[in-house]
Amino acid sequence: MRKFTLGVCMAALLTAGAANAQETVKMGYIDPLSGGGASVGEVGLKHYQWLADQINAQGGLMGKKLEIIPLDNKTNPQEAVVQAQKAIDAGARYITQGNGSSVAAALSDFVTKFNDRNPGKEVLYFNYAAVDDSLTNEKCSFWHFRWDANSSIKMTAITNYLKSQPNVKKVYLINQDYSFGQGVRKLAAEMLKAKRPDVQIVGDELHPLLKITDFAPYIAKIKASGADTVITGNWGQDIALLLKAAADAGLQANWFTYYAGGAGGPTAIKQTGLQHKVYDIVEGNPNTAIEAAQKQEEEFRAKFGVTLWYPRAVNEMRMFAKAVKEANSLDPKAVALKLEGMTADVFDGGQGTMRKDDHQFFQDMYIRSFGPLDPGAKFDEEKTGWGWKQQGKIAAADTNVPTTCKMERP
Amino acid sequence: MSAALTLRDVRKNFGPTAIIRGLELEITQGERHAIIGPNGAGKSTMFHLISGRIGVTSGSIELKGQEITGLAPYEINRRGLSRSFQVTNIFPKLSVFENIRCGVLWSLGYKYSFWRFVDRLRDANERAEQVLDLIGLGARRETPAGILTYAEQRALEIGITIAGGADVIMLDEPTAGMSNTETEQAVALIRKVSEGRTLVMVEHDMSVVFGLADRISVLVYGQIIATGTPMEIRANKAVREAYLGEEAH
Amino acid sequence: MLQLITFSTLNGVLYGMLLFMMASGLTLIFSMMGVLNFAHASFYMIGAYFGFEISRRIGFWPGFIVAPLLVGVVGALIERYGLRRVHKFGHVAELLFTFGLAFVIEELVNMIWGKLPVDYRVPPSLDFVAFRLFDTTYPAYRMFMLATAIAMFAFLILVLKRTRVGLIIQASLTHPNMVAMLGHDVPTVFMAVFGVGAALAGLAGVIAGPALVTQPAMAALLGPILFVVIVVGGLGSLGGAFVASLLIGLVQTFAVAINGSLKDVMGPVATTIFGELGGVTLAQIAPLLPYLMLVLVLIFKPTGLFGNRES
Amino acid sequence: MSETIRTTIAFALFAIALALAPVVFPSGLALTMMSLMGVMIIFALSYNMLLGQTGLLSFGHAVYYGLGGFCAAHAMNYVARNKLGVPLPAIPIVGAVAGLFFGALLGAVSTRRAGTVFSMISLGIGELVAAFAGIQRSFFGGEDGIATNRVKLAPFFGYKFGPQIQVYYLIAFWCFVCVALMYMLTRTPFGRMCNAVRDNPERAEFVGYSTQRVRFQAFMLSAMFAGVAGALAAINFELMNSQAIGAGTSGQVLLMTFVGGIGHFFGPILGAMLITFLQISLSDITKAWMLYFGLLFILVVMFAPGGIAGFLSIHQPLLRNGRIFKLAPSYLMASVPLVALVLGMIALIEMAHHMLVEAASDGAKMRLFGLAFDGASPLPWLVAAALFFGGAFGLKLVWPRIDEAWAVAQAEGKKA
Repeated sequence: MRKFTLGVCMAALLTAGAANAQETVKMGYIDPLSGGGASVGEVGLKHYQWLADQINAQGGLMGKKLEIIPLDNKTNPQEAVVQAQKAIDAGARYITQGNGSSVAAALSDFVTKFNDRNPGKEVLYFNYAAVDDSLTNEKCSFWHFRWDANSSIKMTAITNYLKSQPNVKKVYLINQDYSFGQGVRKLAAEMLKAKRPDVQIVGDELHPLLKITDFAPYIAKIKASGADTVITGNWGQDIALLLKAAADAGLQANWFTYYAGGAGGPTAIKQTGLQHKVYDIVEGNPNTAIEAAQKQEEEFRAKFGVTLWYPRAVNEMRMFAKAVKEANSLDPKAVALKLEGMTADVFDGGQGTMRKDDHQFFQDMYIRSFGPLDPGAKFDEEKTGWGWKQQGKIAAADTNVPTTCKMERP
Repeated sequence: MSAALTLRDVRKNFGPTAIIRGLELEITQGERHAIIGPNGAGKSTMFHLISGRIGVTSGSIELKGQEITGLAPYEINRRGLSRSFQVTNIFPKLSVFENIRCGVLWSLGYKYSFWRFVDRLRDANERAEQVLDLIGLGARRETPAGILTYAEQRALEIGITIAGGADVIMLDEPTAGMSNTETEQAVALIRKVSEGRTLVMVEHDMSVVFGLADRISVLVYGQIIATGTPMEIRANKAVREAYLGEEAH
Repeated sequence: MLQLITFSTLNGVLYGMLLFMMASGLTLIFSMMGVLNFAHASFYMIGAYFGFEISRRIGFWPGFIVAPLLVGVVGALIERYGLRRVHKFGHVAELLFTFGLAFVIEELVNMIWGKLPVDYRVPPSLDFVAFRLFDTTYPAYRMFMLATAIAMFAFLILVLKRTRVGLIIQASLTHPNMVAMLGHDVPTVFMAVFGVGAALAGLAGVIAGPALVTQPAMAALLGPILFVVIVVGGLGSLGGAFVASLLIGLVQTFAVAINGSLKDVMGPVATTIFGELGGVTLAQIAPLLPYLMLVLVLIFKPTGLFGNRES
Repeated sequence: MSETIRTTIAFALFAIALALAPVVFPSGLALTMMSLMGVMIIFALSYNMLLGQTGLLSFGHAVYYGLGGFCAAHAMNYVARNKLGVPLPAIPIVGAVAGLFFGALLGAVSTRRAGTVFSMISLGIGELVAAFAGIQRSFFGGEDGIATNRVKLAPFFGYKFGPQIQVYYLIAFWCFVCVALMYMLTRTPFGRMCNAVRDNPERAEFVGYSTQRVRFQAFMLSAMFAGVAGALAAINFELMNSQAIGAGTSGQVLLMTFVGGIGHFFGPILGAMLITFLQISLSDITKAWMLYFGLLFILVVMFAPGGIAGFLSIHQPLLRNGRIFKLAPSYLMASVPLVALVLGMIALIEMAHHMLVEAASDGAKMRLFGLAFDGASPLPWLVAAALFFGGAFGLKLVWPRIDEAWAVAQAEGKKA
């Protein structure tokens, strides 16, 4: 209940008007902290609080302490807008969010309009996990920066990897029926056709989002199609239930996923016993990361009992601190101008660049598979005894997807 | 004199059971007509059939020469027939005055109107006030109907029934469950409100029936076995055997 | 094709029987008490979690017996100390009580067991392949679920047709005011009915938990479908609930198996007439079909397929 | 006549309150919150036209709110794109028309019956429309929804409605208009017949009214006002997405209306304000806020089925003849165990939540009411449990006194 006092402050705020004295740099963390999405949102929050502590231990931002304000958006875009307003009222000029592309689109739109209408009070939005392509294409905004690889980049990486896998012959696509899932499906079909014209797409399924309790009928269909590989963008319960039904029916296929590593995913895979059959595409792998990253991973796990899921959050905060330093200012506009085109060291090793055209971050990507830990590998997941094993690395340069972004710069 | 209500070979079956078995009845305009008969004879069912609460199996019903068979209750009501219920049937959360006014609104042509204030409808309010006086509930004007005494609720029931100015009034056991004094008051009320209208009533209390009715019909086992003036009915042998004989003991 | 039909039928019947295990309790509670119990699926969820807790401590089989009983006790307590108090305020208040209850139960489950799925496993004794058709396997555990559901159904039929209690229940299904007239201790009967209904849902949860994932959203996913089942089948009709359960189970499963869309049937004209709807496959809209059935059935036959009362 | 005057005064006070609220609460958050309250007041009152006035329990009222909002968002985009001279304050009319249209369309099938059948059809239609919203992407915009920009419309007397304060006054204006209209509706022949149909549909048929027609008309008008609320939401957020149309929003409006009190016209207004306030601020204070929501709902159903308005209205006659102070000693006496009970309950929930959810990563140390302690030690648990059970027991002891005080006060009130 440390936040009880915050609540009281907020009640006072209602009458007192906007806070003026800014002793700390405030960043609003607007993600689900209640309901089904909270399991992810809570872990994200730990990342940011931990990263803020690190920055503060090194002297803060221009001598001021960085403070994370947790705000619960209840996975609802309209609610997220209210929470953003709350963050701004509390004096935050930076907000960060990741879960849900619809929320991200709403926040990006809100921030853009807000800055337009309140010159001199601009707010900057850092996106660490919403991957919908449109955010850095037709809906791009100068005030939005994304550190997670967008959907096209991830699919480029997956299909590049599949180029080197000749035993993949028949591919089945199953995705959630909403904009992200449809995007994944379209990208997979296009890219496979371009890179592996010999591969046959034997099924292309869209199922309702988070509404299916029994995937057995879908698995029956996949089996009937004779697929050897399944590509899916499913997340949350939709990936866990899908894999479980697959194991029940004895489906022997390789799974290329975006989010099998998400909360509960590893537990589900372990339960199904699918050894090194489930792959995911990420920006870092603890078992093969550089030593500095492994050390941080150990520290994080010891402290919070969870995996450091978001290496990209580390990249985000490091680059934020760097931009403040280079701009020698805490003004969001100045920081944004420094972030554009910035190249920086990446948590897992190597370097990455924030592309100026669309504010999309590019770095090396990794294909991993999940199974019993190799000797010498340190990190398992969700206490299953199984861990991720690197299967391929796709260089940043090879994922350089084009953008249609026409950015309006202030 | 022309007929207010005409029933021709009206039948009603519930599943395989015939409850009403070929009713033939003509009620003259302006008369007070009582329906009597033993329990289970089908008196209430007959009321439900006439008022449209349930549909007939076969036969026809005419109201003032117009066919009303198969019409919905509200359509029959609009053609000038209004009824009360054996089990008190009022609007419990509305005040006594509102109850009466609900009975008045349609007949004055206000229909489903949502562009004028009900409190400003002078004619409706005056009519409601008159009915309120008539049934003697003026002092309970603002009381929610649900907390009235039983006798008051019965009076209100009659008030709602006559409020719309229908010229055929059907009362289903208006004095059931009342004490002697209450019954006397109720009879006076019924006499007052039925002035100039056709009254059809089901009643068990023979003193009420013979005191009020111009004519009486006897319904036994789904059929009318006799119709006539109180004198004729008293004298009717079949009636005495089938019905009154039992009552007389 | 044959294997698709076989497995779809099996899965559909299984899903339908699971639905029936819950719907039977729900329709009993509704018919006798007039309560549309929004928290019914929550008892299913509690059943799964109780089963999980017991199975990881003692084993699956003790959980299989004990967990439904515990859920029944929880249900009876809720009736005794919550619902009964609300009874005098009318049916809307009762319904809203269960509405709030569903909310609270979900939050408590969230708090106690966390938001992530728990590791509720199929018992080793049932963890094998029941049979194989072509190259698709069917797990034994699913056969066990089916057997349990059928046994439950047979048991219900026996109780209803052969015992005095069953006769009273049957009478009250069609004539809700009858029970009171029979001179039985109505509040106790209500408590028992609610408890038994909850226990049935709990049993469904215990056996469904390991096969489907045990997680806090499992109640919310199934809740509305249960209403569809009892309303489509006809309020107060156990036979109707049975038919509707199977119907919805099969429709949902087969809709998934069929890839057709209006466009496939009518050609490109479909998209000109129906817009985006024309290109949507049946599989995509499978979970909607129950609601479509609900609305259509109620419009054309407000008493449901086999019912004879509207409320 | 006195009632007319009293009503006029009440509405004048309401108008003044709406006008002065931003002066008292000037912060950006307060403005956002009050704007949302205005929207929700209209929405909840429109819902009560069904539940409280006509006795129809709907599980799909958000459909009309959402559709009104989507139509308004599209209208704003259309007006802005084609540079039509329509100013922003006229947009809610689009919502009203959309609400009315869909209310007529879907109401025609759903109001043929009352009771359970109506409720279930509304549930089914709600689910269908929500799912349809996911399929018909060109209109509903998929998950992202339809974004719009209110500043791009023609200025209204120089106002462009960029700043929240201007939007607040726009919403306040419409809120006042809609509340007044809905109040007036209850005073018409139609409004009375709604009550009659709610109380006794059979009797209503026998005084000449088609209950189906009354329900249908009530449904359409209710959907129209819900459409206005949706349009105002679209203006306020500049975004409409499919969550606004779903079961969650339908449940929320039911919660607001019921907690406020369905038996009184002003009940839903109180409910909308309270629930909106809690929704926005409770999540900052406690992570278990959803649990508190559910408990609040259950407690209201169990102990105050008339809602806040029902509770307040017990005191109305006493307030009028100045006898309310007679209750003060009993209330004072009851407040001690009540406070203990509430504090104990909060402490138990918060400690349980901390130990179950957060202790694994943050440790057992926690703070509550400004006190720091170790959640794993038994002492705080004993204190909390003592507060809770002591409070419950104490309340049970003093309850007869309150009942008595109420009875006495009310009896005296009647005599006066």
